[in-house]
Amino acid sequence: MTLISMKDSDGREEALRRMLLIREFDSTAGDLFADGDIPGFVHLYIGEEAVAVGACAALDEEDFITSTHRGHGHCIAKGLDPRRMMAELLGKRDGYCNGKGGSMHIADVDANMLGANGIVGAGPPLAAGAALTCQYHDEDRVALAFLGDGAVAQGQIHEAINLAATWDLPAVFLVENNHFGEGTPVEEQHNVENLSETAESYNIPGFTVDGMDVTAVNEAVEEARKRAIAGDGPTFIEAETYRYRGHFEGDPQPYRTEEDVERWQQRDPIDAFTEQLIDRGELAESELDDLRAEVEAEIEEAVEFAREADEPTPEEAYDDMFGEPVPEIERFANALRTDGRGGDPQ
Amino acid sequence: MTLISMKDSDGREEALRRMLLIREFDSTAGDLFADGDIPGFVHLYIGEEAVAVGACAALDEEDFITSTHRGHGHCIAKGLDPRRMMAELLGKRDGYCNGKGGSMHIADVDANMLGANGIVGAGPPLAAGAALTCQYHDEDRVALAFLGDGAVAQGQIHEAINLAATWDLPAVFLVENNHFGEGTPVEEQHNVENLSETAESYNIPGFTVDGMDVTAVNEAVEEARKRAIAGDGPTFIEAETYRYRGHFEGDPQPYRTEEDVERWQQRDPIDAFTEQLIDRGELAESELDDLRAEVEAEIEEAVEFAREADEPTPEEAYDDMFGEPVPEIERFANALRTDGRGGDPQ
Amino acid sequence: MSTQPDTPSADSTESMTVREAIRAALREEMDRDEDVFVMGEDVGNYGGVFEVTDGLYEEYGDERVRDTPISEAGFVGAGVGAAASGTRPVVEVMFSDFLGVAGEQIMNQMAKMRYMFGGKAEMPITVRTTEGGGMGAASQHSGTPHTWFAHFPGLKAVTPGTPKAAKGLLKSAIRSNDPVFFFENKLMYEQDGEVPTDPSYTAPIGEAAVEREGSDVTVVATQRLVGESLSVADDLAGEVDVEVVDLRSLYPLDTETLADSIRKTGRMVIADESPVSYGVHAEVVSRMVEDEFFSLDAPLQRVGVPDTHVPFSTPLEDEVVPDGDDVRSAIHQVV
Amino acid sequence: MSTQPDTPSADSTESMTVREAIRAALREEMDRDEDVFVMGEDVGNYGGVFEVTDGLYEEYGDERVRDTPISEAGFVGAGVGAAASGTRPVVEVMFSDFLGVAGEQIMNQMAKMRYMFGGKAEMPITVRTTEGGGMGAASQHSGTPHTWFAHFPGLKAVTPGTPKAAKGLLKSAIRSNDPVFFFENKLMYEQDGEVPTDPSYTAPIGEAAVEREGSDVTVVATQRLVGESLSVADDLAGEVDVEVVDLRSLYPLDTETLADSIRKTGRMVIADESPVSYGVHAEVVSRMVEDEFFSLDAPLQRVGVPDTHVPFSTPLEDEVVPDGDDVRSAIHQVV
Ligand SMILES: Cc1ncc(C[n+]2csc(CCOP(=O)(O)OP(=O)(O)O)c2C)c(N)n1
Ligand SMILES: Cc1ncc(C[n+]2csc(CCOP(=O)(O)OP(=O)(O)O)c2C)c(N)n1
Ligand SMILES: [Mg+2]
Ligand SMILES: [Mg+2]
Repeated sequence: MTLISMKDSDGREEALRRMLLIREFDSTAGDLFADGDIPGFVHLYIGEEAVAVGACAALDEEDFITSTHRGHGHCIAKGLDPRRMMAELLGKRDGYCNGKGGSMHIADVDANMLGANGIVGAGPPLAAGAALTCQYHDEDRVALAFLGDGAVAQGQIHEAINLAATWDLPAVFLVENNHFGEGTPVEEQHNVENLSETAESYNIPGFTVDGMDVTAVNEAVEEARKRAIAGDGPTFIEAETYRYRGHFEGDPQPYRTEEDVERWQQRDPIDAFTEQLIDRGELAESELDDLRAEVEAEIEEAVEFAREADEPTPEEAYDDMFGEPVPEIERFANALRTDGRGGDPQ
Repeated sequence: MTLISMKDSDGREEALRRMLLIREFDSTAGDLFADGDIPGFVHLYIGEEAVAVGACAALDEEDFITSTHRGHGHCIAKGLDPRRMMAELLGKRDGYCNGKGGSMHIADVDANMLGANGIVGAGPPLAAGAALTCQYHDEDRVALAFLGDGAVAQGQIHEAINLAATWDLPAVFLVENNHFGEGTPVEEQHNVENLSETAESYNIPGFTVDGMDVTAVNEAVEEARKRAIAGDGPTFIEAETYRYRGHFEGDPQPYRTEEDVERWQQRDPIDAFTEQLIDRGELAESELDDLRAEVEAEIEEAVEFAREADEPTPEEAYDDMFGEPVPEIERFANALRTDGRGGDPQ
Repeated sequence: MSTQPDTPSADSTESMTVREAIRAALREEMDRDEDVFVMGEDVGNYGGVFEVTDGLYEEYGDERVRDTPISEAGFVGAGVGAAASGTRPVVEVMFSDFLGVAGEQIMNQMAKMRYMFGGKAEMPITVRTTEGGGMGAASQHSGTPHTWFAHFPGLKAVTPGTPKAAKGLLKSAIRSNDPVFFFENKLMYEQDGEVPTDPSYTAPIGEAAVEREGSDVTVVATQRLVGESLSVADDLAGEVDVEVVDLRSLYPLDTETLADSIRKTGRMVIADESPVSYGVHAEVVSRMVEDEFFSLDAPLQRVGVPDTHVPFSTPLEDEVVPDGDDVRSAIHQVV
Repeated sequence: MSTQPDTPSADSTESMTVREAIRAALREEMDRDEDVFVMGEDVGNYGGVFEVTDGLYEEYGDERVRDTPISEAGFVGAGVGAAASGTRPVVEVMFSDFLGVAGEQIMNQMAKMRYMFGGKAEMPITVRTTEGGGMGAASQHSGTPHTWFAHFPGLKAVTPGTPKAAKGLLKSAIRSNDPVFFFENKLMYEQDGEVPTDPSYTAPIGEAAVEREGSDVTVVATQRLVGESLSVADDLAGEVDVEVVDLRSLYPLDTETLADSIRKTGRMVIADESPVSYGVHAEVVSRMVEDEFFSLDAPLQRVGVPDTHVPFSTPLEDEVVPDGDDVRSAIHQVV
């Protein structure tokens, strides 16, 4: 039923594998960005892996998620293919969005992943809408919105949560409190101790969980999902975590010190979970090495796939604007074909 | 210091007078609307007088308020002149907005009344801004935003309160819970028992007070104002009240019964306060009659003033768009002057 | 284009108001497809402040005719999420002036999702909203911002000028897998006309309709100004032979029908209630300049709101809200 | 109009980038008037994501260079309230794509307050924001929505095409008692040029600037396309004599300077990065048709984004974001 059953050891190993996969994917993406292979903005999820994996593990394949600008972790946790994700980062036609989206817009509607999102706070209304579809169709499905601590200041999330609470929508709002919105600390963006206090405005359950603990996140989301399916409405969960990298790649990070980061790294979610599994005798050191090697190979292959994939051709820029195409765009596209409008930029 | 000191009997009488004035103003406005003398939408404040008067009494003349679509009560409570208000309702040049605003936009920036507002939830950000001016100028002034229970669902108010709480702005957010947003009961718009629970999202004081009791409202706002001036930030107050009339004049009110209204009318804020004053021996029946007569005369005079005032001329439509006028509008205005653009509509 | 009949040929008709035509479209589409539902403020029990959805709540229940909290960003956004996940919402935003509340969800989600996702999301959402002055409702309840939605990539926008167009376009909008903004002029609700009763009748998005043929000047009008222009054309009959085109669809825009008309008349007046500068009119002018430069016999004339807001007081409002007199003056300028 | 010098005559200049020019304007205006303050996301300690406000926080402190929560409706709205109550805020919205979040406060409060109040409110607010593609930032961070703000009544909108214009217009915007949107093209921050150093130098809002005289064709350009057009003009020198006008101010629009130019050249290309349909271009076309119909020797040409969003992948983005090549093709169409 759930994507990953963390009640059994196979499931726990799969959760660990996905966390490793996210970290490997994102450190590779960081390298590719540094090498100039990825244009635009890249926001890495490193340090926060337990949140995406713990949450998505508790979901069903048929459940929806909405993501954020920092979306790679959510994609991998939801089961998207790293090859097509990497191809998207490189702007290739085989990427999830045929190269039109890039890092901030990876989506796979077929997998009920309704998109990374470049707009802070835009996911919760979309998730409320997907939850409305579930309720309307009377299906046992839920929609989970990931959002950042900074996003909690957005009016859209207030409207979405109020709607979901009033209509008892099967939704889960999961705040990834990584303690910063870009360069501004969470304390300068909010006046509360715990962001989960936000739940009180809507009279819905609100919890703060350790976002470095994949099991804790998993249990909280599992509970929330049950509640949603039962018709008891949404839950608001805050997961306390930390991002190790800058807000985006290239961020000079004037707002914190190396030591701040190191302090959190001591509670690294992957190390902690690995240790647990080893301690419990579920994982041997050698298995861990195998897992790491497997994950590295998978990401290497993803990079290869992405590098070898074709770039879209200029004409494709005119596709996908509408389901029923409009003459305006046809005309622009024709102008390209007849007189080479555009061509190489100077 | 405060507009009306409700600590002494003169102040209490003045508070009563303003409540009576609001009721008389608004029932007269209702009649004028029914007679076809007022175009557009008119939202009456009848039943809610204790909120505006209790709140504004606690403010200083220099304090700012922002109001709502249901703004007549706030205007009178803040000390605006009923004559110029009535002239505005009738679209006359001597109205507060020279006839450009009408009922939903009465404003008097000189009196620090930053406008009625046709947009639900738009006042709180404006009030946060006015409070920012007070803080920036290091003045002992506050800004109070009136908002409806329906408005609490708007994202803007969340952003504004979060901002005010985070920056310790000298602001007060006062919700007039009259139990409906148009035809939708408050329970279908929110999931909480008391709207004052909203305060918890921002870690600011939140209170629910009896909005039919002018003293209770006054005390709560007085407290909030002190807090604001002391640099301790905003307060969120919910005043429970009821509107006796339809949402707007002409509302068929399919959403409630006569009896619902009558139940609340038994706790009428004016009757209750009058009784108190009489019981305490502060007001004789004869004084009350005088007060009523005075108020009636004042509103009669306001109507007369408004009726006799001039209508604006068509050319005035082109004024007031900008502080530094633009050629575009000059050109349209000239076209009117030269070839009579517009003229009488058919 | 207008020379083709709407689909299917609309033989059996009934006289109804714009309000009734819209309600009929909603009813027919809700009957046709269970995934179609309506939501907005007071659209249910109350029946809508302009009474458009009156009776639907009783017929279809509170799941399919949903009252929302006063949260345009929330429920328009939820509409976007619902559309992307398998339903077909028709969202009512009471006044177009409130669309700013939902600005973000419209700009960055509704309009962009299909494209950003490489074509892999459907966006079958319709936004119905009201526009226009003339009711003394003052600046915050009288705007005509439709040009914004015609301009912003990824959205379709229609502005019916007759009851028939209202019904046909709304049905097309609901059936479309693209986001369509359906703009209702508030003063038109009581306007009546013949409307096809066949539930399969629709009016294609992207086609203008020639409502009256003429040879001296083309008046391209939208919404209420279609009717006003037809009256002016009748008044001027004998003196000036006026062709009146209901633009109907702002985006896509039916350049072909307009070009056909101006090739015949050489002169054009564009009458639309948006503020003139950067308004709908300018796009029509530009298309004519681009495609029919050598057919133009005179400068094209624009009739709209003179770059002001809509003031409250009646003499002021009458001044800025365009009407038949303004169309007549503009015609006299070009013929 | 362009034939008058900017005030005062700008004798002493210094070479600086657009980024530096904007920062200099902010600094000068904060020095001049204590009521001027800056607010926005990460404009303080961080110095702004595009480093425009770098150093100001250290110089002016956290009261005058304020970091805000991620609440565009809240802090733009607070800016409106602050402006109406006696301060002079300069609000940064990081990307113009985020303006939708604050849509309501812009449409119904900022733009309308003065008029609704019968002229009794001042609205001295400036909104600085960034526009444009070319960075691989994809659809939600690459838009050019400035036409919306040029169209909506009650707002002024400027789009500087040079460092000098950037400094001069921003200073005028801050001094103005009207709301002014100041649109910064992201690719221009590093572009440099001579900028007057006299703190009393301003560039009037509502005046275009002829950046290069020519007699065969007028290119009216905005933002980054001013520089691109100047290069094209240089390339074509000898073959086609191109006049290049930096439009600078979208609203009010300097019809007179454009009319003067087209009277001379008879031909015009309008190059602006908005989506073409209903974009800025159309208004320029309309004004020329209205005022200079008999001066037009050829259809005016529009260069802009082809009604799409800005896609992520470089070959796609290059295709839709207009550049000098597109200007050149358009010139060849008309001469
Ligand atoms: C509406 C909006 N405002 C501002 C931004 C710019 N921005 C992008 S990410 C970000 C910080 C978000 O912080 P948070 O929600 O905590 O997410 P995190 O980056 O920490 O994961 C900001 C301000 C945006 N993308 N959208
Ligand atoms: C943003 C917005 N949405 C909808 C409306 C239409 N409208 C006007 S008043 C109102 C109800 C407001 O309810 P509440 O805030 O409780 O105030 P009340 O009318 O009860 O005083 C609505 C929905 C509006 N004016 N603005
Ligand atoms: Mg964060
Ligand atoms: Mg209410």
